[in-house]
Amino acid sequence: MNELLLAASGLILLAVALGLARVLRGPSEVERLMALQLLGTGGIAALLVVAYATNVPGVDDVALGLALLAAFAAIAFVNVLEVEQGETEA
Amino acid sequence: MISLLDLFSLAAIGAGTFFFVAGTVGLLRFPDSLSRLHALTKADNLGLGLVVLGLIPRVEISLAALKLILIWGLVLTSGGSTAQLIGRVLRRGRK
Amino acid sequence: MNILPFLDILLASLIVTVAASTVVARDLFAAVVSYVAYGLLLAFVWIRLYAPDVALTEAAVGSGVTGVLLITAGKRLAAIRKAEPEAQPGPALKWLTGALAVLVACALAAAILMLPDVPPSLAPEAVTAASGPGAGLGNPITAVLISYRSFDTMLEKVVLILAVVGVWSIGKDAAWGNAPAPLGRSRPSPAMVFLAQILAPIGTLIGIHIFWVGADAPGGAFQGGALLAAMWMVAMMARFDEPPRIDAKWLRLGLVAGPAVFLVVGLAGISMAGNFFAYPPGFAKPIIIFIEAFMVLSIAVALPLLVAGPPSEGYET
Amino acid sequence: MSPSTLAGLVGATLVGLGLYGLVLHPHPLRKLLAFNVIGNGVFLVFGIIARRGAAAGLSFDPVPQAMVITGIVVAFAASALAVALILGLYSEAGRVTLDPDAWTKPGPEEGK
Amino acid sequence: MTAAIAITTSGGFLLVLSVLLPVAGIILSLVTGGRYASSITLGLTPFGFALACAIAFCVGRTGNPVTYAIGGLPPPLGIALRADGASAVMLVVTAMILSAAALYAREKFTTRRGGGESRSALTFWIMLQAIWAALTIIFVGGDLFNLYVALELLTFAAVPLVCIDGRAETLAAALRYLLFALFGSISYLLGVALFYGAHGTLDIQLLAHRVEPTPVVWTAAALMTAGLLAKTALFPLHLWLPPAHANAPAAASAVLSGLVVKGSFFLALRLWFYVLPELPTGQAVAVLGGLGSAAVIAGGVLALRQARLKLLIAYSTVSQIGYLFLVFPLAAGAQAWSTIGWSAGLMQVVAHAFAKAAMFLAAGVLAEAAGHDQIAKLGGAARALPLTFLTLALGGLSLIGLPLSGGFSAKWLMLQASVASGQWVWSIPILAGGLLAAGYMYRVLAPALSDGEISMQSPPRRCPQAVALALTMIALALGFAPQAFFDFIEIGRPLVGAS
Repeated sequence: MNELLLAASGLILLAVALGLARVLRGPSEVERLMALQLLGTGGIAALLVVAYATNVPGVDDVALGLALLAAFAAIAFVNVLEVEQGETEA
Repeated sequence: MISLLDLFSLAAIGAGTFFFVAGTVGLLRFPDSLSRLHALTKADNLGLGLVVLGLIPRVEISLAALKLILIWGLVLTSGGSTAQLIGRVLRRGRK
Repeated sequence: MNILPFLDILLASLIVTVAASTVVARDLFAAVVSYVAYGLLLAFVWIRLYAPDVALTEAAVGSGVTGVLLITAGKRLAAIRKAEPEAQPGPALKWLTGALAVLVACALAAAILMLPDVPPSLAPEAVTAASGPGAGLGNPITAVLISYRSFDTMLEKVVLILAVVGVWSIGKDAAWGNAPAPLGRSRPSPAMVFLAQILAPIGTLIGIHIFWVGADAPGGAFQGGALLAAMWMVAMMARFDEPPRIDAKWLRLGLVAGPAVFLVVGLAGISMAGNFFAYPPGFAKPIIIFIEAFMVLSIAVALPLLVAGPPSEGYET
Repeated sequence: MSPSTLAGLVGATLVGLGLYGLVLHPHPLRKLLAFNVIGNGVFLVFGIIARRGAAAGLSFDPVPQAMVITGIVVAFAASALAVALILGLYSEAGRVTLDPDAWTKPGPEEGK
Repeated sequence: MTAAIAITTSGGFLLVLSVLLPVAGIILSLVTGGRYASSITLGLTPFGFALACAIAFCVGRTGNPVTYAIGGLPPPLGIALRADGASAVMLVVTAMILSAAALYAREKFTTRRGGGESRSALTFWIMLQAIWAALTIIFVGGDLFNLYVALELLTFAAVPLVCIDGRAETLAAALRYLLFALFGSISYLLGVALFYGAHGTLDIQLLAHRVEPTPVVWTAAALMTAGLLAKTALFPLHLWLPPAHANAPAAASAVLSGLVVKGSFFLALRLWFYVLPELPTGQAVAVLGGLGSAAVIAGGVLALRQARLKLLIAYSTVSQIGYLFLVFPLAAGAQAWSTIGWSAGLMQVVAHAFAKAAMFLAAGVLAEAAGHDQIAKLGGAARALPLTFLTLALGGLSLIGLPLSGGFSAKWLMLQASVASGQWVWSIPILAGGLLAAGYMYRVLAPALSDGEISMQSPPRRCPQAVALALTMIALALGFAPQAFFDFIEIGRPLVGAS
């Protein structure tokens, strides 16, 4: 059972990490940030699965913090892009 | 010995994994930014949702289950909103 | 079959790949984004090292707030990089530096592999002392931070104050006293306002929760304070709130609250418990939580100010 | 290979990678990123030392972990100060080169 | 019980107070605003000086180090503070030079009556107190990680001082300084990690009992030393120093050049003479001595080529720092000559601190009065500013190592140690450095004493000149230091009298 969970977590991690190729390929900054967002979500999923498979205590709070920060980061990144757009409009 | 509940967990987590893989493939292979964004949001929301769903039977305390759902809720809300925001940026960038 | 080692190897190779792309990426912005991804993966590694407290700190401070800081700067600087061709180092220097880096990495790896087979550890002492009369905490890391190595922690708060004053000092004379430039655009989009409205209150609750459980479970003042800082930044990006004027009295008081309370309690220790920075037996836990509450405040104030930058000339409150 | 040894080797590799970037990159923000890569490598070394010190019912030695938490906050403060300096330099001079010759050469008072 | 070596001694609480005093000053200054920051700093300096003297008195009276276990929690779990003879001397020197810098800067970084808080004033006074706090911990800290935090504190205090005037050039200098310093701290921290991993403690005394000559310990020591060298600006890691020190305001330059670089050097001394004294360190100290010799020569040659007075003085710091590192081969081991080497090293630290601070303050007076510090355009300046040039000349006397100055004592003792230990080779850089110093001092003084006519933009102020002259007088007076002084700095040094 645990082995299967770990395998799933590894697969998720591998998948979202391959998505990071978009960070280097771009072409635009939006794409780079999308890959980062996918990593954030996938990371949380993989983390939860690993934690439950290996019984590390207190991981739910860590994942909660990560989810909050993923949202925070997403806002901040879009904000960075929007500020720039706003400036070019003006 | 694998119980029915375990089977449910595995199925849900497996499906979640599939969505993450699909999301990555979409992000890498789709031709334009908007369709990539589309693939990404689906993967985010469904993938994590299914994983959380699969884990809920495995926690003993209901508070932990609540936290899991809260995690999903947070990601869902932020994912949805940021997708809209990114979409806006993309559309404006195209003009 | 055991899958865990493969997972670890996967994680290790991912980290090294992402770090390498931070260092060698041609595009400045890509390098910055790689760095943030690197921080996220590191949080994962910390869980694998049975360090949830560190994972939370790394996620909040190392990846979250630092990520915002660097991405904002990277975005602003990416524009000029194209305008200004940089002198690239010659191949000889590259080879030499590469050789030096490999040498250092190998020496370090060898040293790590040669660490004693029976590792020394302060865990037994820490566990005994953490549950003892001096601290009475279930989380030994919090006990180390606020009790045994309280001196480090207090000084580190002073470092944060200095960093804030240092960042302010880079502004113009004429701008002194003003607020830093706003974090968001003048008319934030409805989606962002909506998200911030939901996120900020929930995040604040989670931050306080993580601080509160920190005495006995993973979490504590650093992590809780960093989450609160992130939420304040969210509110400022959605323009619910503006960066404060840097000469505001409440702001100054909030900044110094953590170290000031720490210092006063530390001094009081000599009359209450016979030693500077000692806590009277029996009251240690409430006193520690009291100090931590002010530290949360100081961290939550200091981190957003560090990201907001020096006071701005063009902006009047 | 035990997970902690693996993490230690990763830490060593990160230090090497960061050192390479810190010395070679002319752009200060890239230098700062490289410094942070080194920093995290060092924290990982603390991490494996903490993990190796598992004893007395704990899965880790709390002392090095507490040091990492202090270190992460200090590293952030350093990054913030560096970013403020880089952006200040950019707004003052319109460029961010660190080469001291670039600053002294065109100075009108210096040249005479 | 391991606690036996780190119990609190009488007078130990003074150590905590001497750290907390400037920390309280920082907090008060920030809360009350820049208008009061200068009064707070100037008001606290006498107390700080008194505390430093009291600590020195306690050390001297008992002949043993003063220690304090913070929170009553002894190492390895707790943190101990420990002041020995060398720390006490450094504390007193720090208090004196910081007081002088504060007096000097009182008029420059002031806030107009009724005016609001000003950027430069708040920054200067807070950072000055922060340097004081950081150096105090560095001199009395007994725990390697605590010392890391102190090193960071020092960096965060010193960097904003460099760019206080806000020109692009100074921002670039500050940024370079910051990056070098951060590299130094992280390298030091890596060494700390390895020490903990190998021996399970970071307390200097406990560690000294536990260290063995293993590859891990050598790697750790190498990493920490490399980091500290970058922070001390030892050749070839000196590139950041001249622009940073030459661009800061004069009072800040004096503190940076006189004291701040000594902080990281002091930690290098702690590492090699307090943590690792039992180990065979022959080759390592020879490498450090070699780098020091190269610094003496390279710094001196570069100083000869500078067009600006402050840059010349900054390069002279690079050269004089080189001398400090000769102490590693000359004071190693427990021979009779290593005591002479140790005395020489400490004397060089103290004498250079006073002389260099005085010279930077004097250069500041000159730059303010003349509006520039181009050496070629200083013709006749000595007649316009006699006190200032007297300060520069007497400071130079100590740098060159001419008799009856602190610098002479230091260099004479170094020569004695190199002869007594049979390490003749070190006497070459000692003598060559003196000649180079004579050369660059001549370059400054000769045009100033010539017949030219320099136009003064503003009349020189009296108080700053007097402060600078007083510092240089102390540097000279050190040449008369009695044997008791040299006995005092031996207090608490491991291996003393072991042979």
